[in-house]
Amino acid sequence: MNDLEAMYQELILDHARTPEGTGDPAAHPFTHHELNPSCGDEITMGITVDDGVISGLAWEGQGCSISMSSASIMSGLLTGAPVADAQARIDEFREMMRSRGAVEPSEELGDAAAFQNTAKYVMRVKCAMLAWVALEADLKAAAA
Amino acid sequence: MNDLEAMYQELILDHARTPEGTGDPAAHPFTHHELNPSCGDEITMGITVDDGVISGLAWEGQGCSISMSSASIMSGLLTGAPVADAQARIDEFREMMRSRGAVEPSEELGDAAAFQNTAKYVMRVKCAMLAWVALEADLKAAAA
Amino acid sequence: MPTTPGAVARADFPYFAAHPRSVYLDTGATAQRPSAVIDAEAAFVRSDYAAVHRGSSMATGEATGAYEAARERIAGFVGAGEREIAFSENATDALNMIALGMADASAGLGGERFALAPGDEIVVTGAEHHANLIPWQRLAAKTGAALRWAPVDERGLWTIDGLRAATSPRTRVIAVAHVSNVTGQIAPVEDVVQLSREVGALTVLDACQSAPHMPLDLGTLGVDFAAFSAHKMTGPTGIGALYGRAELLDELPPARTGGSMITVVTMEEAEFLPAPQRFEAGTQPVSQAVGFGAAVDYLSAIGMDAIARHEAEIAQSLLAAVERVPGVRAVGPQAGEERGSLVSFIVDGVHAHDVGQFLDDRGITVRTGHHCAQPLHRALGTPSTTRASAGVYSTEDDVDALESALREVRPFFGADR
Amino acid sequence: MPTTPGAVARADFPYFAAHPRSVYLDTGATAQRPSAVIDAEAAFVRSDYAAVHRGSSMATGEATGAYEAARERIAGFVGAGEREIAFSENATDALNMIALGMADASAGLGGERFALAPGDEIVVTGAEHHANLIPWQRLAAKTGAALRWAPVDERGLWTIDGLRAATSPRTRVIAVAHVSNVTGQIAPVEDVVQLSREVGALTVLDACQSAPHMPLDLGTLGVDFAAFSAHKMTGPTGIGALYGRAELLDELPPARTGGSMITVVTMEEAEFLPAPQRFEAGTQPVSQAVGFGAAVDYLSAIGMDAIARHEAEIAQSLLAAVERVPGVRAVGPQAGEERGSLVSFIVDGVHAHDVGQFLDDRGITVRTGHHCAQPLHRALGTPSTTRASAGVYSTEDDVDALESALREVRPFFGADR
Ligand SMILES: Cc1ncc(COP(=O)(O)O)c(C=O)c1O
Ligand SMILES: Cc1ncc(COP(=O)(O)O)c(C=O)c1O
Repeated sequence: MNDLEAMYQELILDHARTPEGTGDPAAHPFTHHELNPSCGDEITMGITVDDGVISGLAWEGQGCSISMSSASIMSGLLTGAPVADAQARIDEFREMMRSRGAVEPSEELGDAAAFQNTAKYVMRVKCAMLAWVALEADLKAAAA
Repeated sequence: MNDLEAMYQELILDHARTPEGTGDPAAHPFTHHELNPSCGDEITMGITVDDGVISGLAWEGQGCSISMSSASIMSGLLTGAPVADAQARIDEFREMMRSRGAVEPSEELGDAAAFQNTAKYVMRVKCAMLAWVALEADLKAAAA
Repeated sequence: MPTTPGAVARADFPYFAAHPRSVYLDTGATAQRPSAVIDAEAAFVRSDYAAVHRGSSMATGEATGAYEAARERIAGFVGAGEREIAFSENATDALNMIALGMADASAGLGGERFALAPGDEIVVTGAEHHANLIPWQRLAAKTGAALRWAPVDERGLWTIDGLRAATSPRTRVIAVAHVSNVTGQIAPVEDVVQLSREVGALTVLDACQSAPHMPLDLGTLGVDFAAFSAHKMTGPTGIGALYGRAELLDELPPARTGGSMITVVTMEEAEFLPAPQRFEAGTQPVSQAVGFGAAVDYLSAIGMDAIARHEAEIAQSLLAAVERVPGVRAVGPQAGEERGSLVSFIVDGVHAHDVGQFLDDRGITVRTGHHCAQPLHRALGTPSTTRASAGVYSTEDDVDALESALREVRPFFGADR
Repeated sequence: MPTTPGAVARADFPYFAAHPRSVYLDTGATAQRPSAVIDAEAAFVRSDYAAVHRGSSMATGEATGAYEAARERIAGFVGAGEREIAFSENATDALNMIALGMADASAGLGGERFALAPGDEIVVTGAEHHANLIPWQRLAAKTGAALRWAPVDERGLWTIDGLRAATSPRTRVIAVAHVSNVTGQIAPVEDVVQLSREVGALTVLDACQSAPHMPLDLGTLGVDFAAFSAHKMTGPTGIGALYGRAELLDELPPARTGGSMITVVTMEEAEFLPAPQRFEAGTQPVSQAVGFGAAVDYLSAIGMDAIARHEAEIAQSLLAAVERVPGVRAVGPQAGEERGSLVSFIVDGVHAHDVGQFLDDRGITVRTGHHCAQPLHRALGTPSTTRASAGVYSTEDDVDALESALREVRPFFGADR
């Protein structure tokens, strides 16, 4: 398996083709739109927070397989998660993505660990981060 | 005699120290102000033209020894000259100055031939040309 | 023996020595530089470098000579007088100089003939690069002028009729790209100039994608202003050129002010030199000009006619290759029609970013995204395309490599199922 | 062993290998470049060159990385955050970006906090370089603001009291050179910043003559904006830097618009990226950034403290040498007082151009003229001066050579009779 195949694992391509968590973000109280101006990828992430837990999440967006699969995998991982845990996962994911693949993901990252290989492609880090950055903005708004 | 001494011949330095033709340009009907913005040298050249002859000339200005001596030598050469001859001298002087010293001056240029050595110093060509350009502008105005 | 385009030229570029298997199809974004350019600049810096147009030393004289000689050759290369070429940071900067100069004129800061008023119109096309669009939007916003444009069809093409329909007697500027950096469409410049003259507008030509690839004679074309960038012409980054007809360039207010462009300065006000110096405020891109001069020498030695012929062939090959691949469709002119040396395409079911990544893995450098032309992509119905663009060093082997890699893309991403 | 300033550093510069006897005292105009800079740029161009911040290829990724790494090091060099440094064509361009951005703000194009209105005031000094004067004149003309200034005395010096007297509660900008390029006067930046804060004005620092010669910590100094040029810092031409405090830089309207600086563009309008990208329209000076980064690495390896100490000594030597020569008088601070690493002087009875020519013949490169500071020269009562300016490679031998040649000048021109 070369770098390219590692990046585009079947897991990632499957999520890109049939993403999870899509829906109407506007149905949730906190929504955030995030755009990657260099490629035009965009996402709108909506969440509901109840008792410190992300009780609902829906997103819509368009973009490359990395940004879409990342949104999908993140949805599965963090829907239902306590806010504090979600923030910790976002932090860990960011750290891994910025490490050019050097930082090993912990078990907590689940399938999102698959993006470790994407981290080697600096121009694609933003793609993988798109949904996570949008979620982080929602969490901030929810905490305010 | 090295290049520097050739450029700053005694003739040139003498003219720079005690220039000829200075006076009040405004006493003449045609005046032109010429400035070399890169060094601040400037000259105002006034002339009277009677019957196609430069019957009067006076200039004032400040600048380096090259620009001042050139104005002085030109005054001596062209005061009293027919307009057509003056223009021919200006053309010849310009050609010599642009030639980097390659074009030999004719006898007609008189003492102005001394600037042949200045032509080797591209940054000083504008200094030597200053008065001649001003006179040319006057001649143009007089012809109009 | 003079260099010929293609494989022979390729040997002149150290980039390909460092990456022998590289299939570089991104010249539309930026070109590689031949040794002649890199060495000319380095040699100048090593032994002849000094300030330009300042002071009187011999070193300054020599450096100024080198700088002005470069200007002269670049001017000759595009059919301009040397006083008609001002150096800029890049083509974007040159286009901004025009629009910002007109804004200054409109604010009463000189150059009255360039002043716009509410009700005046600026006309562009729907295919413009952002560099030939946003500066005009800003000019319109500052002056109250209106921005109009020729629409593009589903292949991204505009027509002279569409352009004409966008104009009126109030049109003051018509600004178009000579060659679109996305569709490769070649503008009918003569018709555009004629249209401008009919309505009394200025013609601004964005020559970024033509100057590197075809013989260009701006004087004969009769455009009023033009812009191009050295880095797309096998020259250095950090330098471009503004062309303006001499009488216009002397009157356009300089947006950028400072040293080396003035005659008399008091604490209250400043007077400016004529063109081109009035547009070159501050220390000039001196060694870049030397490199730029070497680049046009390099291209001229090969011959722009030969380069244009070569690249026209490559462009048709690229188009044919792309269209042979199932599920891939090109935008822009059809096969056999005139086009610039680039092809942009859409791969059904695969995002352009993923296409680019796959090709990159195969050693093929292309450009993906909106190519600084978002409105055009909106008209094409896709946020991004993949663009393969050729240069003097491109070969049919590059085209073949692209085609075979492209055939693998949809299967790899499962888009063919 | 690390390089030390002076003769050891001189060996790093190919220019001095090509001209072993050259006495280069024109670093204030532009510096020579060490091999480390020339080679870093050439190596990058030979094998790593690609478009930056565009597309997704590996090559683009690497080139973007090199470009951004350069920015980071340059930011660190001047005590700035990396988002606080935008690349420009030169310092002049950077100063214009500020003034033009404020003009755009005043025209209602965003960044309201930067909008000026009639009655507002902009304050400079009578010693400014044209680059830090004319852009403010133009801004005043566009907005109806008034330009005020601290006057200079017969040595060309201004005082903080004079600056204070020029300010009022309507002062919106105070723009001064950190080190005068003619007198060598060092501005009391802390006092200027305090004055700005008292009246609620922005402080703009022209750091062209300080950044290359002394440790600079813009963050600690507390200025709002600053500008400097690579080519005076042993880096390439064609690139400079705009510094702005992060929150200001994100809000200042970008005067130059085009590609690589936008988020969403429609035919009608455009939204811009945050700083620094918003100021870098079009293809960036990529290889120049790599060279600029190598230049600050070069200076840092020697150490700015060591460079400042060395150049302060050279400056005092230059001053003493010049003043020992009969009929020659220096402008600017007196002996023993703090000054930048340059000395400008007047030779009685000999025009500066002739002085420069004579020195040039002796292999000594100095700068003659008004040094882009006409108002200052008017105050000095002379249209031009001769300036000897030092750099990291300057030596006491250079000073000695200048002194002995200078002694010959008045006799040669007969000015001593
Ligand atoms: C004090 C000062 N400000 C501004 C400038 C302008 O710098 P540049 O010409 O690199 O834009 C210079 C140098 O010429 C300078 O010395
Ligand atoms: C058609 C067109 N116009 C303008 C530009 C801008 O050129 P630059 O980025 O060199 O300023 C480009 C290239 O990006 C282009 O292709």
